[in-house]
Amino acid sequence: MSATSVNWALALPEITLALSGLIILVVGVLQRRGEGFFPCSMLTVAAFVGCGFLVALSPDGAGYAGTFVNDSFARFMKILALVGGLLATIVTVGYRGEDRHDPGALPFETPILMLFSTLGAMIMASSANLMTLFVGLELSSLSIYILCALERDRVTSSEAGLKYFVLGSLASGLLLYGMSLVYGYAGTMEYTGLIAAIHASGTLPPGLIVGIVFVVVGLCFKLSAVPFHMWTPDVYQGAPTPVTAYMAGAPKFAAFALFLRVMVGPFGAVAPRWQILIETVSMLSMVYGAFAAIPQTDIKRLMAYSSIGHMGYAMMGLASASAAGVRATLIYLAAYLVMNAGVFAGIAAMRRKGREVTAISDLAGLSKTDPGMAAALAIFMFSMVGAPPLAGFFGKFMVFAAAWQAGLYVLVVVGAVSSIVGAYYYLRVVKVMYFDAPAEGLDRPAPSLLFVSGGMGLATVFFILVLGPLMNMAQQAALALAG
Amino acid sequence: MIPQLVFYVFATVLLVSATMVITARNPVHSVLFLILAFFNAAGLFLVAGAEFLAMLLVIVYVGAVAVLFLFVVMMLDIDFTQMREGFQRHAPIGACVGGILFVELIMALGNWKMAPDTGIAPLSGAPGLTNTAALGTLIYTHYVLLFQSCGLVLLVAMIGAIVLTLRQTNTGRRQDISKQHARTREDTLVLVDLPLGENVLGNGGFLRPHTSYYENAVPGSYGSGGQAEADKRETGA
Amino acid sequence: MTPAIAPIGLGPYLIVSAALLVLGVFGIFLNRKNVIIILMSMELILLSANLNFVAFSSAHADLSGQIMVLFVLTIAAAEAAIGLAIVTVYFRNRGSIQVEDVTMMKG
Amino acid sequence: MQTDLHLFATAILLPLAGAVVAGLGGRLLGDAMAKIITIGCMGVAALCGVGALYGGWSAGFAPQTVPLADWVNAGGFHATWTLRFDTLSVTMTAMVLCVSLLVHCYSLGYMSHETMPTYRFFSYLSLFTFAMLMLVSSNDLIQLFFGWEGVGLASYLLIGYWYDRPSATAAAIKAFVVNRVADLFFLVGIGLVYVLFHTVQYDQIFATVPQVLGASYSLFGTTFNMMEVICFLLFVGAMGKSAQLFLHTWLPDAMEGPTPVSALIHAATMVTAGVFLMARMSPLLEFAPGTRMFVIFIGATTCFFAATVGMVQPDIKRTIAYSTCSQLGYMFAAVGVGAYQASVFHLTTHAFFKALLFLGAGSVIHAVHDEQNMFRMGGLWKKLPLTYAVMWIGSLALAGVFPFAGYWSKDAILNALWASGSSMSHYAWTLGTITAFITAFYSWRLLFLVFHGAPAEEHVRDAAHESPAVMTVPLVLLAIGAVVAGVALAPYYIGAKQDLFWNGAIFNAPGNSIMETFEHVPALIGLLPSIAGLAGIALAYVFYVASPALPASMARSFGPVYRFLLNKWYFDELYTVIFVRPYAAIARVLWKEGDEGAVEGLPRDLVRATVTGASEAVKLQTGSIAIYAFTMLAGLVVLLTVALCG
Repeated sequence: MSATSVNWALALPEITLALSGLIILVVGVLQRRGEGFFPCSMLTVAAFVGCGFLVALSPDGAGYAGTFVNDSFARFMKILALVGGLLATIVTVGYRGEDRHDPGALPFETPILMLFSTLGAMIMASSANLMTLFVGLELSSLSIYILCALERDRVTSSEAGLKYFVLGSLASGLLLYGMSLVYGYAGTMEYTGLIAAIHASGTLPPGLIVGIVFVVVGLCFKLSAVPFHMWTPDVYQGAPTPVTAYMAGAPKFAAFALFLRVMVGPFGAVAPRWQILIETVSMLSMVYGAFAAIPQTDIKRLMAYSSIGHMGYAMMGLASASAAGVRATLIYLAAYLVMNAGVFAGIAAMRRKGREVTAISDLAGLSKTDPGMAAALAIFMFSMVGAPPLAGFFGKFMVFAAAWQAGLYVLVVVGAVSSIVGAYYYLRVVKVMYFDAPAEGLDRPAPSLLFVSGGMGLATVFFILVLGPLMNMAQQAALALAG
Repeated sequence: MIPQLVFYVFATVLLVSATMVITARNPVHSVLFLILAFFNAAGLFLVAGAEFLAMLLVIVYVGAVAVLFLFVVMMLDIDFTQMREGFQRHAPIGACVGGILFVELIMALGNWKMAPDTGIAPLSGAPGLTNTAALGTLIYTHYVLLFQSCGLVLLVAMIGAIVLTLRQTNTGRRQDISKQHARTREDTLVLVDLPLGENVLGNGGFLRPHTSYYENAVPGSYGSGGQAEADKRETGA
Repeated sequence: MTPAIAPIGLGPYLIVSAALLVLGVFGIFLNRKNVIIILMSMELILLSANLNFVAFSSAHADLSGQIMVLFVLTIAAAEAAIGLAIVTVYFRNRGSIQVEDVTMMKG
Repeated sequence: MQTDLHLFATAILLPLAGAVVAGLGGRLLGDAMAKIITIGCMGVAALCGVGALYGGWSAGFAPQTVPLADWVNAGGFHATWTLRFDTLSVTMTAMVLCVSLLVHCYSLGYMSHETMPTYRFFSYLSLFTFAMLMLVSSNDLIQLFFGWEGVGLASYLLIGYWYDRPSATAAAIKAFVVNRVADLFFLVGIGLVYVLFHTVQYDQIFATVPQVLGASYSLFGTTFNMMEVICFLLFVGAMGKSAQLFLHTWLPDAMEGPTPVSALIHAATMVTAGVFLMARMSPLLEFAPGTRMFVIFIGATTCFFAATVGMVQPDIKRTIAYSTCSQLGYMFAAVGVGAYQASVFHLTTHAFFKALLFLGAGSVIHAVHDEQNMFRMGGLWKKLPLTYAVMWIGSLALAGVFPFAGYWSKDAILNALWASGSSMSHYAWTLGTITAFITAFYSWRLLFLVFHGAPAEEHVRDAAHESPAVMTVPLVLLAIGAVVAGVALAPYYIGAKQDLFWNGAIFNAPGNSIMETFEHVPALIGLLPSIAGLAGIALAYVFYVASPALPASMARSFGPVYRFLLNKWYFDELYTVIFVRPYAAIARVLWKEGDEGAVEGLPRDLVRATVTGASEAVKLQTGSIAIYAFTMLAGLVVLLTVALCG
């Protein structure tokens, strides 16, 4: 252990973010009650932006005695997570409103918890060691458990927190158990050591297989992939809307970052053994996400099932276990980030006479009462269907192509069928907005929500313009991982 | 021989008390069995040579976590006689699945193989250091980043516990300096022309504000409008 | 350096921890009494993983397993605190912590 | 030469500009301004398109490309946005733009009674045109697919334009869903092309064809010729867009949109995309004889099927819609025998007279205040003399009467079918000739029912009035086209100058000499379609003018046949039996056969069954933590078992 193996500059973005979190916490505590929210949110936004620059400038390399690595893959994922956190924070500002004396309003800790959760996600993205993975994962998840239960006077919010907590800690328990078995086999938790150990042995002993399966299960839970998805609809529905927006974004990217890093890295040599698992899970997720969404009447629940389906598609790239697959997954996630943040900004704006409403039927006739928002939501829905030339199309196209190249024909066919089924319920939302008799108008959305949904709408439509550079970044990231 | 004996005693008690944790009727008993289980796990740690962790388990778990459980179980004031008995309806199926899991684990783990030597040196403290000292050295050098991250996890837990359970009540009487400065005579004083000695006695000799004095000075700070209601009733308005 | 667990061997440790894992899992989905039992079952699962780590750490003569246990203990404490806070909030809203009552949202 | 390319690019991009400006800025600009902008853009584009055509013609149609933008360049995948300039794309562009311009003008009059602002409508029309132009000018399959999907999207928007009508919404969704089903096959086809050729660019694909002829493709233990599989998949995609049999159910329902839209869909855009794709892929199709047999079969059968159904429809627009379906059948049959030139020729002439017929029908509907049932019309010819005249011209062209446009192209196709000499093509020839008879019959049935005889309701006739000039001028222009297009273009498309004209844009394999032999069929065979057409006209006269009571008694005495036709060969019901029943049995949903109105065909029934299945699936989501945890555990055990045993 030499002093040089701690490479402090490597984790500069994380350290900065953590320190800003602490400072923001102090700022929030010092404000008068009810007034801390706005400054804290703005500071958090600033911290996210600053950290984003630091990430973009951070050097490549491994450090902290093999627990931390920074490469283009980590950078890509960190940027995604930061953007997700940033957008969710802005949505929070719009959702909460300016009312200081509302006792049920979200407290000033909300953006701070999002900040820490994003920090956990960034640590996960940079993990070079199972320990780092676990600590980052827990930092991220524990913050989210709290965020879910944050509207503490609403029973559905606390139920959501409780469910997510119970099932989430079960999942991390299983993940931990799996990690212990992997450690027991290799005698080290560093990925480089794991790779060496797996290469050296050639065959897989059953104990290691059990370990890998447990790790896969724990990570699948975070992704809400079938059959570890059961919490998703309930938690999405119960949690405060900005928190749902956050949950559908950054933690998913982090979980994917882990998944890709662990499965393609240390366990990449034994891909044929786990490919079938991922393939099964991916297929189940796509099909279940498509079918179970159809009878939903609550838009947040609908989005929950939709996210289950989307994770299934994104996993297609992972299932192909190739550099092309990794790249496809990254593009898919980027497209998903954009659409998802936009949709949730729209949902957060659904208020009637100050009260939040979430039924799909509340959107009826939105094209008359608020044509801009209706157009934005319609764009997101079409993009989620995968209609070209919107963002969602490219993601789908890439993962399908990657899976096809890897010879996973069944997966491609199942994906195509379920995306047709999925088109039905997405278009139903469009139909409600455009063709149904107008319901009573919704309140005027907060400017920050308009900003997010409008910005993301433009990003969805003009995704094609940034596709080139994005592909290059994703390509580099994939090469950093799969070599 | 002695280590084996100690191991099996600890292991047996651990498993039995773990079973009791999930089957005991009274949650208080469950917590107590959990404490027993932790003690025995600490014993197993000792047998495996992890002295520091054994102590930590006793101090952190028995001393803090288990007592926290006990505290919450007591505080929530649950009527334990009303608790539903027995297991879920689908218990047999669940037991089957659990059984399969156990059998698979035993089959997979029974004959444990380790990776062939890959030339990676195991991480151990400097020779001569005690277990505690070796761990301490590593934490502050190799794993300093993770150690600090764990600190953040605890911070998050603290924020969470406070933000979820702390209820700020409005009973405290605080001075609002700016309000006092901003106040003018017209806000609080009503001048009434009254012939000498008339209609004053009914008010106890002087005219009172319609709400309490404090409510007038710092609106919304006295918890509820109850005081104002009482005043109204009193004055018959 | 001979590992401290040499006289006992790795096998018994692994079996004990597997049994603990299964007990914890049973505790989560078989009990219908109250949510706090579920939290305790979670502690059992974490304990089983810890036991594994300690045993392997000893067998490999590698301290990183013990460090991991240290972190896991820290995080488990934090998790317990958050879990109990959430249970408290839930109880305040609902007046009950019976497992079968936690079904406001479904479908 | 460079000027042509610039004109060409301008012609393709201007409609997009019009659509964007009118669509996004329509509210600010006001309705009138938006109309001026879209029509202005379209007019200039049409001029440029014709200019490009002229320039290309004078330069001998050397194939060229116009790179517009570099699009994706990462990894092994390189795609650019490039326009392809050859005979096929230029002629299609000019034709699409001209028809579209006329439809735009016509819409000014037709949509004048709308209470809502109509800038949205004009923007959609331009968008539709642009998508179609993207499709025809594409230089690779990906770009083609973009245009393909864009056309689908625009048609969805336009068919559902009157979104306050539930039937219009349903029709729009039906069109979209049926097209998606076909697109799935198409997409897989493109994927296979990429797998086989490692490129999606036309020139590179066509150049590689000889090297990959023997490639085979294994699926479920059976080996297929790769080329056949690809062509088959592409053809299924074309079937969806061009409403061929089995995927035709959306087309008649699409009549729910405003009439100018129908004209645009049926004449210039959308349905012709399938035929265009086949012509564009001729270098591939030439090496897939098995698929071509299938194409002939589908084309001929569609041709006959749609004509018989058209014979009994009471709705004026549906009658014409089925006639489109039928004419597309001719085009596909021609593709099947390798006479792509004849197919594209018929496409072009058809564009003129079908647009004419639709716009004429729109004029009638406009005049009688949105009445579409022909049996409630009658005796309108004095009130609408101009419409009457152009409808006659359109019908003559459709029936293939000498010397109108349809005569040249349809006869060429039928002769080619005869000359091809295989038993399948003779089957197609027989059906085609019968269809020629039926076509004439229903065309004059339409004319007689609408314009002659006693009006069902006197006041309807008396209230009718001729349309304004913005509507009649396009009609007259199209009528001129319907008269002269055939005779003027025949030498270039299929006649003596065809080799020079096409200049390699369409490929005929060395052994394929159909474009010469079709000229040399026996005289009687060549005359037969015309005779059949005249006979059809005569029969229509007997039925609907001479003795108007006859049809009703025929319908009574041939009741089953009549109902069979009226119900469109029970296709919707057939789909119910084939696809929905087994699904229903699995889902334990007893599907009750609704009344005739409730049976709306495959898509909706599938959806209904899916919804039922979905609500069953959601019942797993009980909300109970224990169940959730148990599911996770069960999943864990399953995965564990799979991994340990696998």
